[in-house]
Amino acid sequence: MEILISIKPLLTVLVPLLVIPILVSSSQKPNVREAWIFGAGFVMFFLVASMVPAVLSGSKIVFTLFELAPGADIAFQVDGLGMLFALVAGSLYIVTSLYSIGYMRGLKEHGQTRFVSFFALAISATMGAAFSANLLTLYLFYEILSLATYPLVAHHEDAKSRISARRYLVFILGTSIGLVLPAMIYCYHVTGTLAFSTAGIFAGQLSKPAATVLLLMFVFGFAKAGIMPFHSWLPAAMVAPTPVSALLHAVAVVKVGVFSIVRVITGIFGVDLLAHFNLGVVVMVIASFTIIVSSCIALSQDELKRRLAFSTISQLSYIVFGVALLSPSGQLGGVIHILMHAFGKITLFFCAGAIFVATGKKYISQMKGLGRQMPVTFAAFFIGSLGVIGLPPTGGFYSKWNLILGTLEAGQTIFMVVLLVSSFLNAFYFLPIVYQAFFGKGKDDLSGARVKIQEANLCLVLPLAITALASIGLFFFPQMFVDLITLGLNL
Amino acid sequence: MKFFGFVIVCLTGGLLLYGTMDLPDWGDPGSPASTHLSDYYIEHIVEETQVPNLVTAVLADYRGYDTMFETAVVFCAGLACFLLLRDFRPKKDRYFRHVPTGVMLHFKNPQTRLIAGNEFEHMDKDWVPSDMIIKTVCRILIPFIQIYALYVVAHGDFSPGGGFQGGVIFGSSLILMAISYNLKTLVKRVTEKFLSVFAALGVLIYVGLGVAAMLMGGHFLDYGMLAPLLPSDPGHIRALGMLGVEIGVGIAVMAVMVIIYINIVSEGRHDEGL
Amino acid sequence: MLWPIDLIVLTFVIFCAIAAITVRDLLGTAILFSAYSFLMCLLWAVMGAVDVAFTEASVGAGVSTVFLVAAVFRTSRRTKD
Amino acid sequence: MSDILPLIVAKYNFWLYIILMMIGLYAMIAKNNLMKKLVGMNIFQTAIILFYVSIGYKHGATIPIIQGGHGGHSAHDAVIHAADYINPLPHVLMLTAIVVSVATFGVAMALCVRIYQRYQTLEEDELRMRVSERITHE
Amino acid sequence: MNNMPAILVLAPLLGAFFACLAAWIQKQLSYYIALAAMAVSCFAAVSVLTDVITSGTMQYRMAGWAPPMGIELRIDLLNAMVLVLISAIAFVNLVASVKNVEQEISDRAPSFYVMYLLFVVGLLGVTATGDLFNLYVLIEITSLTSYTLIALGDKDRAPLAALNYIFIGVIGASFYLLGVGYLYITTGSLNMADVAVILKGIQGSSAVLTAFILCILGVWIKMALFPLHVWLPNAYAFAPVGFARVVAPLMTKVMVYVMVRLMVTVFGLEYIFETLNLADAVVWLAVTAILAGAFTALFQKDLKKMLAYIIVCEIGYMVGGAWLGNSLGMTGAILHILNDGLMTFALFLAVGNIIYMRRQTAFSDLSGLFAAMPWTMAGFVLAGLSIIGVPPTCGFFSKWYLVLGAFEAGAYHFAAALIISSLVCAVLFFKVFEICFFEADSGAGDHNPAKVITEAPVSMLASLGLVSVAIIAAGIYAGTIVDTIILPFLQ
Repeated sequence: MEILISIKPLLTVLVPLLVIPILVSSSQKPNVREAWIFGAGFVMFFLVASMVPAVLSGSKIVFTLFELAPGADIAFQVDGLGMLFALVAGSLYIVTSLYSIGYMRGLKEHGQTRFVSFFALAISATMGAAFSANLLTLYLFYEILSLATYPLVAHHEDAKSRISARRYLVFILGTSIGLVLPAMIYCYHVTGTLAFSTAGIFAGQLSKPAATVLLLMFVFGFAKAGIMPFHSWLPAAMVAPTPVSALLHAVAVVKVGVFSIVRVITGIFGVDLLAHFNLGVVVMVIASFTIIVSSCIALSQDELKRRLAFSTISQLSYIVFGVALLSPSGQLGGVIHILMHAFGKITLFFCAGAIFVATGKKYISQMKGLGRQMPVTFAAFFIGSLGVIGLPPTGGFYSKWNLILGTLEAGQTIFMVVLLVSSFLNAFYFLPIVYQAFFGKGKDDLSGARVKIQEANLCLVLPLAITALASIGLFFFPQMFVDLITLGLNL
Repeated sequence: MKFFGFVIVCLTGGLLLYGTMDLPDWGDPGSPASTHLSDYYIEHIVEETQVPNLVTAVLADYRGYDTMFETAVVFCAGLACFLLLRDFRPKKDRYFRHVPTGVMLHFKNPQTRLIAGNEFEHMDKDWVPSDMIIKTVCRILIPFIQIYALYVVAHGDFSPGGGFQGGVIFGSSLILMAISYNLKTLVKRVTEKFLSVFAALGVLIYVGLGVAAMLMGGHFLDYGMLAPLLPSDPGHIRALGMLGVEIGVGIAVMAVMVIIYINIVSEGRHDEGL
Repeated sequence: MLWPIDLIVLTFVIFCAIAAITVRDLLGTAILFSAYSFLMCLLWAVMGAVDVAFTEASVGAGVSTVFLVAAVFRTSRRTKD
Repeated sequence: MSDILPLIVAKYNFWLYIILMMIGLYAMIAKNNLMKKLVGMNIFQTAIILFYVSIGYKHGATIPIIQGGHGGHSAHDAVIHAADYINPLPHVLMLTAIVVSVATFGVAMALCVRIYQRYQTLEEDELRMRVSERITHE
Repeated sequence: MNNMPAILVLAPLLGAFFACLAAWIQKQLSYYIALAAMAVSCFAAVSVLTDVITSGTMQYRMAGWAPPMGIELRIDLLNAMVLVLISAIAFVNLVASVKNVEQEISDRAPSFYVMYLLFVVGLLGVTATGDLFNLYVLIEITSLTSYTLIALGDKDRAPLAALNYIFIGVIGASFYLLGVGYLYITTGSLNMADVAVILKGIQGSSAVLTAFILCILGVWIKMALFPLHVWLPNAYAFAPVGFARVVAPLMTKVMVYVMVRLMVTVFGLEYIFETLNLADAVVWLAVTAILAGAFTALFQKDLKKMLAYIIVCEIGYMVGGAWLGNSLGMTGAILHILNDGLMTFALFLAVGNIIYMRRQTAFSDLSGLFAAMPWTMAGFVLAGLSIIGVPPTCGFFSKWYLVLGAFEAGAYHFAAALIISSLVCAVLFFKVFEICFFEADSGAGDHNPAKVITEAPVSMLASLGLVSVAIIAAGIYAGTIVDTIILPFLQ
């Protein structure tokens, strides 16, 4: 494998960071400010995209920033896995920015400069996490991300957001400091390195109990992944403005959590070690539990965003589940679900926000017949739902297909049942919304008069249309991403 | 608290007792403390510095750096008393005595002024007619005490004593003045500005001598380097340096002792005291 | 032999020390403390530490006592313990 | 018995300094009156000085002022024996320590006066009571 | 001959006396003299540090006498680092605190500066000296000045706190002095290097053990290690801000330095960890200190008090790290001297700014601070995160070494205490952040909803900004600091 040294990964992280002072200084001129956001977004995306050919050709881009101790430095590395994640985050950042402008201006929110600044900080940290070369760097950006999202969650500055923000922080910071940090330092203590390697870093230095404890500390410690019982921050954080929810759930926060778990399983422990100790099953059990339980909870939620939140929790566990299968197809399916779910779920959140901005409605029971009023939005919602359920013609089908294939490959037939059951549950909690929206009769419809089309403004509709189309597009052209994952995981 | 204190005290005492087990016997001439550095000092000091009082030599030369900080500590104490207690507000109650008649006047309003010329005398609240014998004896004694203090400072190289002791004695002579007469007499003669300037000046003399040595190309406080500045026998230069330093210490200590006394006894008002 | 004198003075010193912290009159404490310092200074003179003894005589028995008396004058003289 | 006496003679100075130190320390910790504590503090410090001075003492030696050294020059002729003079170093250290202790004493005294101005008492328990009263009044 | 080591200590000393004299001419003059003196000292410290790094340990003979006859200043990598820390913090604080001093003790400001300089002289001297008794004298200077300056704070309670501090401080210093006496009687020398050489031959002696215990106990009392900490919270909380800002970060750190110096240079690690069996007990003590400090801080209702207890907790870190008995732990402890100095300084700078604007620091007075003083709060947040141990702030990296050291020594209870205290600190700080963020300022009044920014003066903000940058820089360059300063020192 060829190693290239390049400053590009660092630049990718720095671009959104450096734009923050400009954002703050131009807080009086919203248009200028937003122009800068897009500028930064595009520059960042092109930086990421410019590295794709190199990564696809099998080389690895590395850059070491500072050395803390041998084997534990602040360093960047771009491999297939990181590239996949960076592409997702980079592209969705632009879309989300567009959306958030529409949303925030539409609702005349306060503190918009603060909002966009921390948004930029969050995306910077996400990029950093994607390009981390070792666990220490990953942890660093993980923590920055936690703190950068805190003001976003607390944006409304009222009692409700205070409680949510507190819960968010207790779970995220508590687990990362209380579980990940000691686990990470212990790893370093045992092996003297934290750099990711597909073979794992423990060369037979761990006993099975120690490995189990460490693995569990990591899996639960990266609470952003929403593995039960450390999931309850996610529904609570729904008080945040919708673009934040989109960011939290689809782009940055939860995906960084899952990404971290994937990194730990594939890069720190290594597939062979886990297979040797048969620890994949442990993780799979935990993940399956989360999948089923949270799907059931989602069924009972009336608030649209909360339903989406619980859906996210279960979908995240798919990814963990897939990686823990330890079989090539399973891992491929799990990791590519990061991408597929991101596009599907962000579409759903965009729709929820658009509905809220246009009509002020938050509850599913209020949405009967709304589809005729907002056809584009609900069409996108339908596509997004398909993507999350895993039905063609959306990308979600591809990941679910591979996951099921993976269970068979690994010989874990019983877990295939879990996947199927949860898919049914998914369908149960999404499709009725769409059905009711188009065919149900709301209070306003009793008169039978023909409803006028009342979409939200263009800034809101455009992004959700784009992501919905992208979701379909991914069904037809997943090959590049598959290549990235294959390279990244050495499948 | 008493019991708690007792336990701690016993523990400490026990620890110290345990420590004494291995100590060399008291007065043992062969103990490490009496041989290692001590021998060097005793055998070489006169040769190196020409000061027969070993304590002064070590104090002002070999460990002059310590002594400089010791003086700084004294200065600190004086400044601390000033900072903590000094109170510039005028006192509400004032007492005056009409000298010819001996009648006491009590003023409660700070604004009132007395214009009756020199016949009135500002008095302390707890004023008692002063004792002629004490006043006279002290008046005679004080100059002698002061001369003795100067002697102690100047003769520190040869006999017990030195800047610190001399300074304290000089300071006590001033305090004696305050006690035998009253505080105002002292404050009139030795003003606050005088004292604070002297306190700082004393330490400055010390540090200044050291810095001068440094400027002459030596180490800090290396009096030997001052030879070109002072018209003296080069062998004797260290003794002279020490004398200079001792004078500085004496000045500072004298001033600080008076400052502390004045501030404590008058609660920082500088008006009346013992 | 030096140690019998030494021992006697030491006993006095201890006596003064205990008295100084137990007397209920603070002025008494000041004077006892002065006596303590003076005895201490004797002890040191006996042991050959003339400079230290000199200092203790002027500081401990002299100025410190004056400070203590001055402070007692400005505060209260009686105490409960 | 014949063994114990030399031991006592050899060590009693150290033991007595320990007793003095314990008295001082006890006064500092357990006494209620701030002035008493200050006196205890001074006793504690003088005890330490006593310890140092005892270190310096040497049987058969005299005070650390060189005999015949008056004027400095004659000393060159006579040979100086280290065993004839007491170790000057502890004395030097203790001069410094005394000065430090009197400085601390002065500052502590000033603080006592200041506390008395504010609370009209120097008894610790009463002080504690008045401080907490003040807090509850707020 | 290089006079820099002497100048470093002498500049503030001379400055103090000149400032005292100058105050009779013009009051303002003394401040400028103090500033100039500190600038010179700071410059000298930096120059000494660079010299020591390039050409090794520096020795400066006071009065030209060779050690052990005379006193020497012996500056190696460790104290060079601490010297730079002290002089830099003292200098920056002088710049930052002018306004505070004017506000709090306007009538005797010149005397305050004189005392301040003497305090710094004491700290610098303690750090630079190579003589055991000289150390005592200098400790007394710092103590005496700090008693006085603390008593100048809160009119009602500061004198009491200061008097308490005097009693305990005198006990501490006297214990140290006694310890030196025992060392002197057994070795006959006072020079650290000389004593160390002689001690090698008489390690079994009970007198040496007593000396060691007494010295360490004395230093512990001075640094406020847990059961001996009772004086600290009140003293630091009631001190005037201009002084609290410098005593809180420096005093305890310098005492930790003294402890490390005694352990490494005088008694030797071999003696402590191989001959004595105290290390385990001390680490347990440190664990108690950490937990007690952290949990007591939880119950405080005043920001300054809370910070004071956090200091108690941080002292536990350093003592524990130093007593782990391996080079990693020692590295962590030494690194934490630097880092904790910076963090505490930044916190107190922010507190000073708050006090300058609001006069009070009870939690109920902190509402609406984020809106009113955004820059100050930014600095405060950063420092708080550093205390919690979030990368890339410097607090994380010292914690990293400490936990590693704990693992290596098998002291899992110490690692657990570190992690728990991090969590508790997170709770503490986010409690404060929440109050400052969510609760509107009651003083602003309801009829004036527009948020008015009432920031502290520029000099204060600039200082805080500088220190914030230093916190990040110390974090990023932690590896460099360890490689160039701490590891060579420990060898």
